[in-house]
Amino acid sequence: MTADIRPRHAGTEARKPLLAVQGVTRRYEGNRQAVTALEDVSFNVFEGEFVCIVGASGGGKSTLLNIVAGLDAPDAGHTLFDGEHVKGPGPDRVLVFQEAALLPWLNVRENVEFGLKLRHTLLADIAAKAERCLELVHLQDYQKLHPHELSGGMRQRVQIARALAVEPRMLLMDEPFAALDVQTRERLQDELQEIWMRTRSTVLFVTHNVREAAVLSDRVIVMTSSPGRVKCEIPVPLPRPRQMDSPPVTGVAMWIRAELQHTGPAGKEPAIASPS
Amino acid sequence: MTADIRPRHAGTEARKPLLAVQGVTRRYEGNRQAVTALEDVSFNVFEGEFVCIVGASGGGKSTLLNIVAGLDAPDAGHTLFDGEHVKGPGPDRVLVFQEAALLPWLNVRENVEFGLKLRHTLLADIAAKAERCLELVHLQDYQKLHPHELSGGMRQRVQIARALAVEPRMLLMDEPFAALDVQTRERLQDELQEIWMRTRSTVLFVTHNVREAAVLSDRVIVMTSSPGRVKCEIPVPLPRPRQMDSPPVTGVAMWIRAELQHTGPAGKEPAIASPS
Amino acid sequence: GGEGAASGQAVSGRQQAVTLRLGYFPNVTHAQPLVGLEDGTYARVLGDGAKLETKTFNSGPSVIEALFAGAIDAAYIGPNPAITGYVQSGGKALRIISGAASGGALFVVRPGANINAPADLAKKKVTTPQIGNTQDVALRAYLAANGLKSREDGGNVTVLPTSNANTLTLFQKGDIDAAWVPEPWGTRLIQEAGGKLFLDERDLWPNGDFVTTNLIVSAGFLDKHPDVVERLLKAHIETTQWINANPDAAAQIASKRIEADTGAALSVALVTASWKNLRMTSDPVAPSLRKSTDDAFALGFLGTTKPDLKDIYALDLLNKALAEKGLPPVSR
Amino acid sequence: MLHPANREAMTPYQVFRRMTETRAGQLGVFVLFLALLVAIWQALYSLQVWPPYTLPSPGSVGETLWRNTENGRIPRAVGVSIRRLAIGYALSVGAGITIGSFTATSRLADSTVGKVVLGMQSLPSVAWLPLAVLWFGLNEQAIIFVAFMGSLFSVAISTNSGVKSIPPLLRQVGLTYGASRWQMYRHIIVPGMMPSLAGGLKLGWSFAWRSLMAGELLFAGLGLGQMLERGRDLNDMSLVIATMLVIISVGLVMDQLIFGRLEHWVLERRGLSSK
Amino acid sequence: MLHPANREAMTPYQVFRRMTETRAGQLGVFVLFLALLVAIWQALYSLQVWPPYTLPSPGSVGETLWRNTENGRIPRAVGVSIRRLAIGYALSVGAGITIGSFTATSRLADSTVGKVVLGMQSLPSVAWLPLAVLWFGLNEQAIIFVAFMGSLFSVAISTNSGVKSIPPLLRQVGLTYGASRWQMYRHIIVPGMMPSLAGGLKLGWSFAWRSLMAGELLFAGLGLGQMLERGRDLNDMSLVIATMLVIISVGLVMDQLIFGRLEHWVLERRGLSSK
Ligand SMILES: Nc1ncnc2c1ncn2[C@@H]1O[C@H](COP(=O)(O)OP(=O)(O)OP(=O)(O)O)[C@@H](O)[C@H]1O
Ligand SMILES: Nc1ncnc2c1ncn2[C@@H]1O[C@H](COP(=O)(O)OP(=O)(O)OP(=O)(O)O)[C@@H](O)[C@H]1O
Ligand SMILES: [Mg+2]
Ligand SMILES: [Mg+2]
Repeated sequence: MTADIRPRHAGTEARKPLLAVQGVTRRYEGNRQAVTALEDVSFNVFEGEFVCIVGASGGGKSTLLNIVAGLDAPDAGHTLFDGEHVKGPGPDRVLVFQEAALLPWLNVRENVEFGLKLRHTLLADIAAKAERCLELVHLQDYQKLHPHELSGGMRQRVQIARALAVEPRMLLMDEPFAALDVQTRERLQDELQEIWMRTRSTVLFVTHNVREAAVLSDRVIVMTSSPGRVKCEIPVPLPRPRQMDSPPVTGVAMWIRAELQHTGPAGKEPAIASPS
Repeated sequence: MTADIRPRHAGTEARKPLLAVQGVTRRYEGNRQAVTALEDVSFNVFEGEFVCIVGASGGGKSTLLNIVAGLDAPDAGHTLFDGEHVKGPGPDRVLVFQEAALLPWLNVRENVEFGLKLRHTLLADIAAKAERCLELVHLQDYQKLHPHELSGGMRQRVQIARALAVEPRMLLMDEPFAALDVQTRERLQDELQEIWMRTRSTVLFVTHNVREAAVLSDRVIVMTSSPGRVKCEIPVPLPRPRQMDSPPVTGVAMWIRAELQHTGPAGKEPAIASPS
Repeated sequence: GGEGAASGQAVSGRQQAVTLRLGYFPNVTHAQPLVGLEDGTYARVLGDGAKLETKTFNSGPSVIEALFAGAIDAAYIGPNPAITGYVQSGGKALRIISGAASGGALFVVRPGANINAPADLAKKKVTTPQIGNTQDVALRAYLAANGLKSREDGGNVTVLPTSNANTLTLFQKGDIDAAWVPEPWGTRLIQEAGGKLFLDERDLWPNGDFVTTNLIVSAGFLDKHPDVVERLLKAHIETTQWINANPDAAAQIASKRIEADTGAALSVALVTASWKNLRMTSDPVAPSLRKSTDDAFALGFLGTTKPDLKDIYALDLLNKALAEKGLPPVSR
Repeated sequence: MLHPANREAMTPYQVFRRMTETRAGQLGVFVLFLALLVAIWQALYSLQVWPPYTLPSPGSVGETLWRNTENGRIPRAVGVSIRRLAIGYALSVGAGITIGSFTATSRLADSTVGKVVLGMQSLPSVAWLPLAVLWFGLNEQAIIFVAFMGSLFSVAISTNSGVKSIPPLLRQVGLTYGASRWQMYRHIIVPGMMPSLAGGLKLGWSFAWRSLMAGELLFAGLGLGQMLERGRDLNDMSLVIATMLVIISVGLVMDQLIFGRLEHWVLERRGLSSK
Repeated sequence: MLHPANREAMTPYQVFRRMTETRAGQLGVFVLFLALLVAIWQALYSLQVWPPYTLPSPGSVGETLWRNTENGRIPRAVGVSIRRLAIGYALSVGAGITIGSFTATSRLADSTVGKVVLGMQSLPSVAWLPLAVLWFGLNEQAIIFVAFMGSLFSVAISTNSGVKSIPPLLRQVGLTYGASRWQMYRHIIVPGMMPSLAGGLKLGWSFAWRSLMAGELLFAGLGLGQMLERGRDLNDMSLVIATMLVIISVGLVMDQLIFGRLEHWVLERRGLSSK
């Protein structure tokens, strides 16, 4: 990977955003209990940007990604993708689910090829791409196993490979690396950045790891919970590649962490203050 | 929480271990592909100890916990719990699964009460304990929701509350905090330590977070993968409570991380060396 | 059959072959088709101008169903389904063109039930094959004539319409006291379950004659192909005569045919014994059909308006064929 | 429900689709659909595609329905049949669930009793008639026995496959909390197999119902099966079709009142869409 | 399989349990179980619990079986019935899956066609006989039609509930990769409903089989249904029981050859235990 110090997003304000989330509200009216998952959430993501979302558990992050993916619809507000109203899912936006959403009747390789097949990719291309993505996530030796025979982390890696294989215009990733060990995680972070820079795709990435957010993103959106709202946006204009333990990254991570304090619902602060 | 500087585990070598894993090997003979998940794994865990297991994804950690829990049987070797052969699951060892293993037909509260009910706890006690554990994981406002209405992190928190509620002799936890945001995670780490010290229970804890391992454990077992073996054990004789960012903890974390390097299968090193 | 007999009918070459689809039961009351089909009389007499196809059934109503649906053209059938078929189609669907058998219904009692006179039937359990069928109507009429009534009419005789097969089991078990059944069941109740003959239904009718089996044909087929129907009747008459002349040989053939049709044999002895209570005849015994219809209507089995059987018989062709053989005509 | 203003711009298809969003609307659409079916029937009748004695007119069937309802025959037959069904089916559900969960959890039971159950399931109901007569004689029990045998094995089989399709993870939850064999049944197996069992119970019900129709041929003892047979015996197609309509309606009502709700309830609390 | 040394220490129960660990052992246990059943039967016969004309001896049933097999009647009947079944059932599976997935994915279809399907499912097979004769005449098609109608609705219903029990997450995977409506069917709905459909197909098969037995009463045209009816008509309990045994065996063989495998295959690749 070569150093990339181009001011990629200079003048983003003037450009039209690729994704515009505008006043999105989502309430779940359960039989037993109503929950407001998102309330009046607005933000933009520009073409080629890498945006991270951080926030407390239950804060509506997954709901937000579902709405952007077109799998769920907001109760108020709307999302524009490339200037058009999002009315349903489309092949230009692919979601990596928080749960390892593999198709249980397909083996590892077939799961990775799934997206490519739906797009009527040429057979030879499918094989080559699947092969490459399996290698990326180090699963080339487990191609024939079925999902139930995989470890938790392996499942998540298959899902990541499946999404990377189709090289969508926008990649929506919901805590994709949460189940991975440090080494695998860091390797995949690097690979993701490399792919992102090469294909110029746009990424919206949910994570609980503030350092991961600092290393990967151009911008971090911090959300509060109950109801989920945008608390603030933190720009991360650091040159790439970034080092996990470098002082600027550590600094940004500490900033994100500070913003995250007190994002939970009122009156539910931990009994024991966490020492950070 | 008060400082605890008792030498809790002085002379552990002489004592009889609560859990003795001896030469455990586990092979999966799939129709398509055979996988050696564990090979000749041996270690001891003493009464009242907090032991962490770290290792690469797919390294057999979940398999190991399953075997200790009695849900799976080794192909060779055996496990002794309190001096007796483990032949099946028992109420003295409770497993927190890596996936959020909630019973979909029960709501949050009923899921938390599940273990207590099976133990014929008095009704009043069930209510009180469930209440307390729900508060611990900050879900007291979501008692009536069903699992499918929860976010990923909330599901995991329900599972943790369910396990804590029964106060088992040994708690087996498989990446319990992976889906949680920093704040919740740290709070639960503190709570877990507090409970552990109060109830004198024994904990075997799988994590990918080296800092978490350093902060929580008396001893860290580092595993290699393909096949899974014990690489080394790192003692963590630091006084408690420990601070996440204190130099000793950071030092231990760096040590664990260093041991973790090159634990993956040979020939599968990342193309891009991770910068840490 | 007349194996060597020459074909009596010349068939014109230009005429297209008509298919006659004939239905019957593989059962002792359908003696003519069993024997005549097996020994080839029907095929021979019908000649080249008409192709014969046969279908076997287990119950009268399904024969009528098939006739209504146009799946068969002619059939041997008991009187009651013939009546309901005629009535339900408003007189349009079918005609009775001949009789085939008379008699063959027995009232059998269980010895342990101590039934020696009609009055002993009080508080007893009696079965009939089917609600509203010939035997059911006959039993109820018989009870009425002897001052008894069935339970549903406020009397003290339990009448249980149930299938003949069940009747035999129940008789053996001693769960029922008497049964009014057609052949071969009457004989079987006597032979296999130790039943005692209480009444042969023939004793209730003038000359001991009441119709058991008719030959019917669909009205449309009769209109279009009277010639084929005429030849069918000739085959029928010829076979009837032969059976009456050679009962033992006929029983052998019938038993063989039943086995071929159903895959299970009815013993020759049973066929012979059953036929002792039957008479094979072309006479449809029209008065017995009318009386039976009236009884059924009185018992409420035939709807709310009195059925009109005016056109149910078409016996001209039969009488013509009988005349050709030098036999006396039958009346309607 | 619908704004008149919107209506104008919608195609009839869209109007109907919209209607199905509410319960009342669904009923409305269904009634319209039935009206359509009756209209087709009337057309077939008027065109004399089949002779009237094989396809009676809707009017004459309606008349038969009405007459037999008024004189109490249909209500009585329905009452008698449902009573028999309720008893036979309840027994078969109890016994079937017991057998099914037993065979699903013991390999020995599965390769002995389980195999016999599989074979028995293919026996038609009429095969039970001789046994019913033999064991019970001609009475209610005999008929109920036929309905019972008709659905017993199907309930057992669906229970068996319901138990087998419980995700192993859920069993493991029970095990790790130290559930006894009985507690596993009570707290994991039974609730865990519900979604799959709900469908099985529905099919089991129709096995029971159809077997009952066969069982009611044992002897003329009221009931819908007997009424159907009576129609066939008298070749009275109006009565046959009227009885069929009654049977279908009973089926639908049962489904709406019991099985539809059961299924909806099970699916809903699991977050499985019922759309 | 078993070490003789181990055997001594084991109770018979344990021996049998052990045996069920292999396919061959399962068969062995099953055969032993059947032998046990026959022994009980013989004992009942010898003790004269029921008179011999209602419960014939195993020997006489065996003799009937053997005689009818030797003279080719049973093989012919089985051949004829299975041929009819295969056609009728194949058609009903095709049509049923189409109707079922259609009603499961369109709310409009569900509240019209779906409701009618639910009602029709409760019609006994005999109700289809008049229609079969009317539409097809007295021939193979008519019988096949009865078998077809007997299982059509049950297949449609299990398909419907199979589709509805697909976890929403799996649908979402298809959607996010931009699957078209057809691709959703092909790649998500059909494979996703397999575990639940496997059970449904099995029950659908027994509906078809039982309806066939009823359909074969249309006219005496060979087949097992006719053979059973004949045995009843002749009160030949040996023939009745022999035919029942043949029907059960056909059911078992079908299950082992087709449905058992299907189910095992589906469950196994999903990691659902079949124990
Ligand atoms: N299907 C549903 N029905 C009802 N409520 C729901 C549903 N899905 C989510 N919710 C509620 O919406 C809120 C937000 O959930 P969401 O999954 O978006 O959170 P999240 O930010 O992704 O949390 P996590 O970090 O734990 O994954 C939660 O309170 C949850 O209870
Ligand atoms: N049921 C199974 N059938 C076949 N192989 C299995 C099965 N379960 C696990 N394995 C294999 O065993 C190995 C270890 O799996 P395990 O789940 O124990 O790993 P892990 O250390 O928990 O990984 P992770 O950190 O990703 O959760 C993997 O290679 C996996 O493919
Ligand atoms: Mg989430
Ligand atoms: Mg794991």
